[in-house]
Amino acid sequence: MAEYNETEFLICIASRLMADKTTAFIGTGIPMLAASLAKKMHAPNLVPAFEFGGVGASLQKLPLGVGDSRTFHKAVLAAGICDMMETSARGFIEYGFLGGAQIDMFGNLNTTVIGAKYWPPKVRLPGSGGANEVASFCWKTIAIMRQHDKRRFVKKLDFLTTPGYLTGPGSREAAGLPPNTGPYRVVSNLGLMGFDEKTKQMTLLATHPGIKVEQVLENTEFEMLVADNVTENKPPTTEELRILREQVDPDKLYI
Amino acid sequence: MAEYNETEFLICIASRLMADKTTAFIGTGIPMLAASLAKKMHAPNLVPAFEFGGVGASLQKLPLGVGDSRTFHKAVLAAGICDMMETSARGFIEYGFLGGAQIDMFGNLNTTVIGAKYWPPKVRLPGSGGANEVASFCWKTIAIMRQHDKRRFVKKLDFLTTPGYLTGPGSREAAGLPPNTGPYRVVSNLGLMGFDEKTKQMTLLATHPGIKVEQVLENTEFEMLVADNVTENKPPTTEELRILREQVDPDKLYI
Amino acid sequence: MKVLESGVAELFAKPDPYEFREWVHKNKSQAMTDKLMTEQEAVAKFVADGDSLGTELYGTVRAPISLTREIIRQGKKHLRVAGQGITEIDFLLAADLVDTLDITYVAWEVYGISSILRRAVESGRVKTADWSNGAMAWRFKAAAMGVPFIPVSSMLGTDTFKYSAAKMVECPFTGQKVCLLPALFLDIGLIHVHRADKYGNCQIDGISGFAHELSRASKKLIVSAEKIIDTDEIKKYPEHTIIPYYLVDAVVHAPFGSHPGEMCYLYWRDEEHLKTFLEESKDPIKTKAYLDKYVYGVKNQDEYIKLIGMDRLKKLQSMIGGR
Amino acid sequence: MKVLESGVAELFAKPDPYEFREWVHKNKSQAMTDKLMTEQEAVAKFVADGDSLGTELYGTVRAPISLTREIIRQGKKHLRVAGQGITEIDFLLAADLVDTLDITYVAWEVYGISSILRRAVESGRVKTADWSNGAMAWRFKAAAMGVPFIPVSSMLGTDTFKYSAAKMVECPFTGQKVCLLPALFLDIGLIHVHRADKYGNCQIDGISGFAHELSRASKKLIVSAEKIIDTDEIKKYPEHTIIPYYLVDAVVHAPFGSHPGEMCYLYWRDEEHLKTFLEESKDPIKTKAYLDKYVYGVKNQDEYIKLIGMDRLKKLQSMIGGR
Repeated sequence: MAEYNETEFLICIASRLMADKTTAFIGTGIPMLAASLAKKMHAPNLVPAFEFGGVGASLQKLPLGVGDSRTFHKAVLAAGICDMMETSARGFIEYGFLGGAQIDMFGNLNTTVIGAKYWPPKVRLPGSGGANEVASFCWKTIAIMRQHDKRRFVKKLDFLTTPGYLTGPGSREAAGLPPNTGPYRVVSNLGLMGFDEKTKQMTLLATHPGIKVEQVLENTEFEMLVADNVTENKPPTTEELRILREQVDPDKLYI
Repeated sequence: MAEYNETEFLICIASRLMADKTTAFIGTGIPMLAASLAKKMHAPNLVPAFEFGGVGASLQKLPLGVGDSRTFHKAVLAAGICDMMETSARGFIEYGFLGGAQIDMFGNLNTTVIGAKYWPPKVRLPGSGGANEVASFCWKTIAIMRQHDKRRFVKKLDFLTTPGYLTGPGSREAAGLPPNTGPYRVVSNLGLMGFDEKTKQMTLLATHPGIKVEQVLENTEFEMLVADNVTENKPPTTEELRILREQVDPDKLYI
Repeated sequence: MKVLESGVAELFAKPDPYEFREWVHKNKSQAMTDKLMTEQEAVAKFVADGDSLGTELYGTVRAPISLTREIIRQGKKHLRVAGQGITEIDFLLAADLVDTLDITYVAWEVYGISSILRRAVESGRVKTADWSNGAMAWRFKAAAMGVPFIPVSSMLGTDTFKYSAAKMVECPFTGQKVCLLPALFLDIGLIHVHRADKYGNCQIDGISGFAHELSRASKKLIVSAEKIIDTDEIKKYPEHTIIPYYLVDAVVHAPFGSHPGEMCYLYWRDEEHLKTFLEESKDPIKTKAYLDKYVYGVKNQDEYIKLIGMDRLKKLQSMIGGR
Repeated sequence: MKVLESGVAELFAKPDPYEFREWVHKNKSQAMTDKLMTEQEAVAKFVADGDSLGTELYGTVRAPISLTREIIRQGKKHLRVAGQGITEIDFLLAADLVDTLDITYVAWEVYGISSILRRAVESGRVKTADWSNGAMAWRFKAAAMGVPFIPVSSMLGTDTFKYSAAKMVECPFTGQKVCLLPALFLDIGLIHVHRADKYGNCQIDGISGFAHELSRASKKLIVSAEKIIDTDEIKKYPEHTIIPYYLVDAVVHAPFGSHPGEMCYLYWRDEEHLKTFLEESKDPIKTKAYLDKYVYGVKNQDEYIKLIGMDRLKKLQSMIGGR
């Protein structure tokens, strides 16, 4: 079996979550690599959408930002941010990818400030970016958390930047968000999580090779549910790694 | 003095109202001919704007509708209706031209129904079209009424399609319309009217050659004010008529 | 921010973006699939009796009239029509397929009022709600934005407002009175474009009217195109795509699809044909005869083109202005 | 339709379309006049201390950074900054010219958080209000539409809403809760484009970001352009004009005006330069040294180009992708 690093594995797991012939809002970093890998593996007709206007880019070369020229190279559309956000508001974007400094049991995310005070804050993070639109409008959102620990998988966010299931079942709808949307998966360096259909709580679905269920729970501050049948994620295949390294990111910008 | 018909005279009067280096919302018919004539006479840098997207067209050939290809021939912009209406909402369009089946003393217009009942109506007219945006947003609107009589210059409109000064001073602002806007001139086959600064009532400013003040008043159902110094409109000049007939509408589509 | 005034008209379509989202998600594919079909297939498959229907553009400009003729041939009825497409609306009213009309302006510009509209509305056959041109475009824009309404400062103080289904509120930020226009989500939209690929990616030359807005406000969308182009051409200039494939359900190749209207840079409008139609439209029997000849009497756009004759169409091509 | 909830942040700019209209009418000409000038003239004439300022686009893409450098050289201060132009915001914060920030996202995407932002905000020097990317674009869109607010279904249920200046109401048509975003009218907008004529008619290749919205939301607008073209070229393809002349106050010819950012189809971004800047930006003294060298140390864009060197710029040109 080929050796691989954590980032490569995260990319492969995220990539496998992307279905062919669907649209996905792609953010900078791992989602870009995952989308590019997916298009070259099982999902050649995946349609990447970038928030500043590109839809259906070839992803032959890896974009460095959500607005750069590679996000609309050989695309079918190069529009603007309003059109993209509104397209997602109208229900045309299936998947959305998110990240954050903190995530809670309902999949809510913090990318704004660390510490109890909003201003002046202890640590000022980037802000929402497009995450609110992605999380409000895409049908299924997938959060990617590179570091699974108690400071990041927290009981209470310092700031709720981006909506997951808010305070639990029915609360998205009560807040006015569109029905039948919300967090779908969380990928971390320890495992793959979903959300319980009834309680909307984060639920461990699969661990990475060599990782025990207990390890995931110990590194999570909130009470993580565990699926009846926790499986093990398959490690990257030789083919995935080859394409990732040779075609997706040959310049080693990310991996 | 050259002979001319009423339509030609109306066009000349409307044309003279158009200032050089300003923007004007141009509707089908007389405003198009007037704008075209103005560009060839005293206002070469008049910028015609058409509600479906064209701005700055050459008007070398006369458009037949507010969206046809002549409304954006050699134009600086060919956009869409929302951009145009919003441009006027933001205060970028100086003049607007309107017409109607009925007008009242405050310059309100009816182009919707004739008769007391909205539905089913005695006579169904075209509807507002873009007139509401023109009359709400342009700084100065000019109404063109081809037939000046008591059925058209009425005490009470059957339907208030398009706002003039509504019920008098301050009522536009009270209704929520932008300040410092409203009817500026009315051109009819009998004369040229403005609006009293204080009372916002329609006021006779000038009569056409051979028309007496009394004739205008007799053909107006409401009480028309009369300016202290009613002048006589100058008939079309030979040059105006030549350009109008030879260059503006050589195919005699309108005149 | 309470409602200060409400227009009295009925809302002929529900301004609910969430219902729209759910419908789109259930019924439309996100995949790029070949959607080329005949006008008969497109209309049979995607237009239903009772649909709310909108067309783009205005007057005789870039009119999806070949599709409209097919709707008439197939007798789709009880339509709730919105939009500003004068030629299409006049035709649908003439064929008595319309129940309700969100009207902004139906008339023939320089040629004056529509006799067909007068008969349809004055007889009480067709119910109306009145709006301005801007308002209708903004209602499509609200739908395109995925929101239930849009505020504007138009229609205030008028009977147009009163006989619309708009509402007036006080802006909670400025205290200004503003008019709220309900979003207009269409069941079916029709747009005629210059070029499309088989997936439905479309390009338009000249003014864009409200193609952006109407295409995004429609649950189902049929585009007809003067020319079908390769997707590589689309991908070369992705900034020229005004309607992306995922909005589109059917692509119909329709040369001269706007005749007797015009298509900028391609052909000028058929003045003679229009004048004849307008003259005949004054009389119900002659109107029927017009439809019999030019709509019911032909099977499709190909036959229509033959009926009009390539000589005449070539002349219209020669009359159109260049850039 | 009463207000159910209000964000606690201050509105750093007044969302009043009628004040905007009056200003525009009094201060801007509707005539096509030659507006070509140097960056020094444009900034001196049109940027004032205390202005609300917005820039387009995002990250390092089509960034009006040559104009931003000139603003820093002229020391325009107490700016109230909005928008998503990361390079420009980082530069202005580094030069300590910013009082308030309507923030959506300031970070260097793949390279992570901004040290300059952290120092500026954590020290309490710069006040913030938080919004999402969509919200900020929609706020410009509301301004562009000439309305005081726009409803959206984003930011609901979050602290982002709470620390914004948005409001939540119940939709009077559907009963849905919606978030109302106040329009953001800017005193001064900066946009870098591919081509402009001397009057200010502009064309952009590739994605349009929020150029349409920001240009229309700005009382004063400076555009910088890679290339100045003849008005005949504009008139040949009027559908490609994204910013018409009447919005524009100054046109500045600025080749490589987005460097170290990219310009699609013209030059790729300067990865090496950016990495160095980001490394240096971690330290206040080194940040100052960077500004000393690349901003204060050059008089204008010509000198900046010389400093960077044409060899390097030609290499960036060779690295950009085609169509």
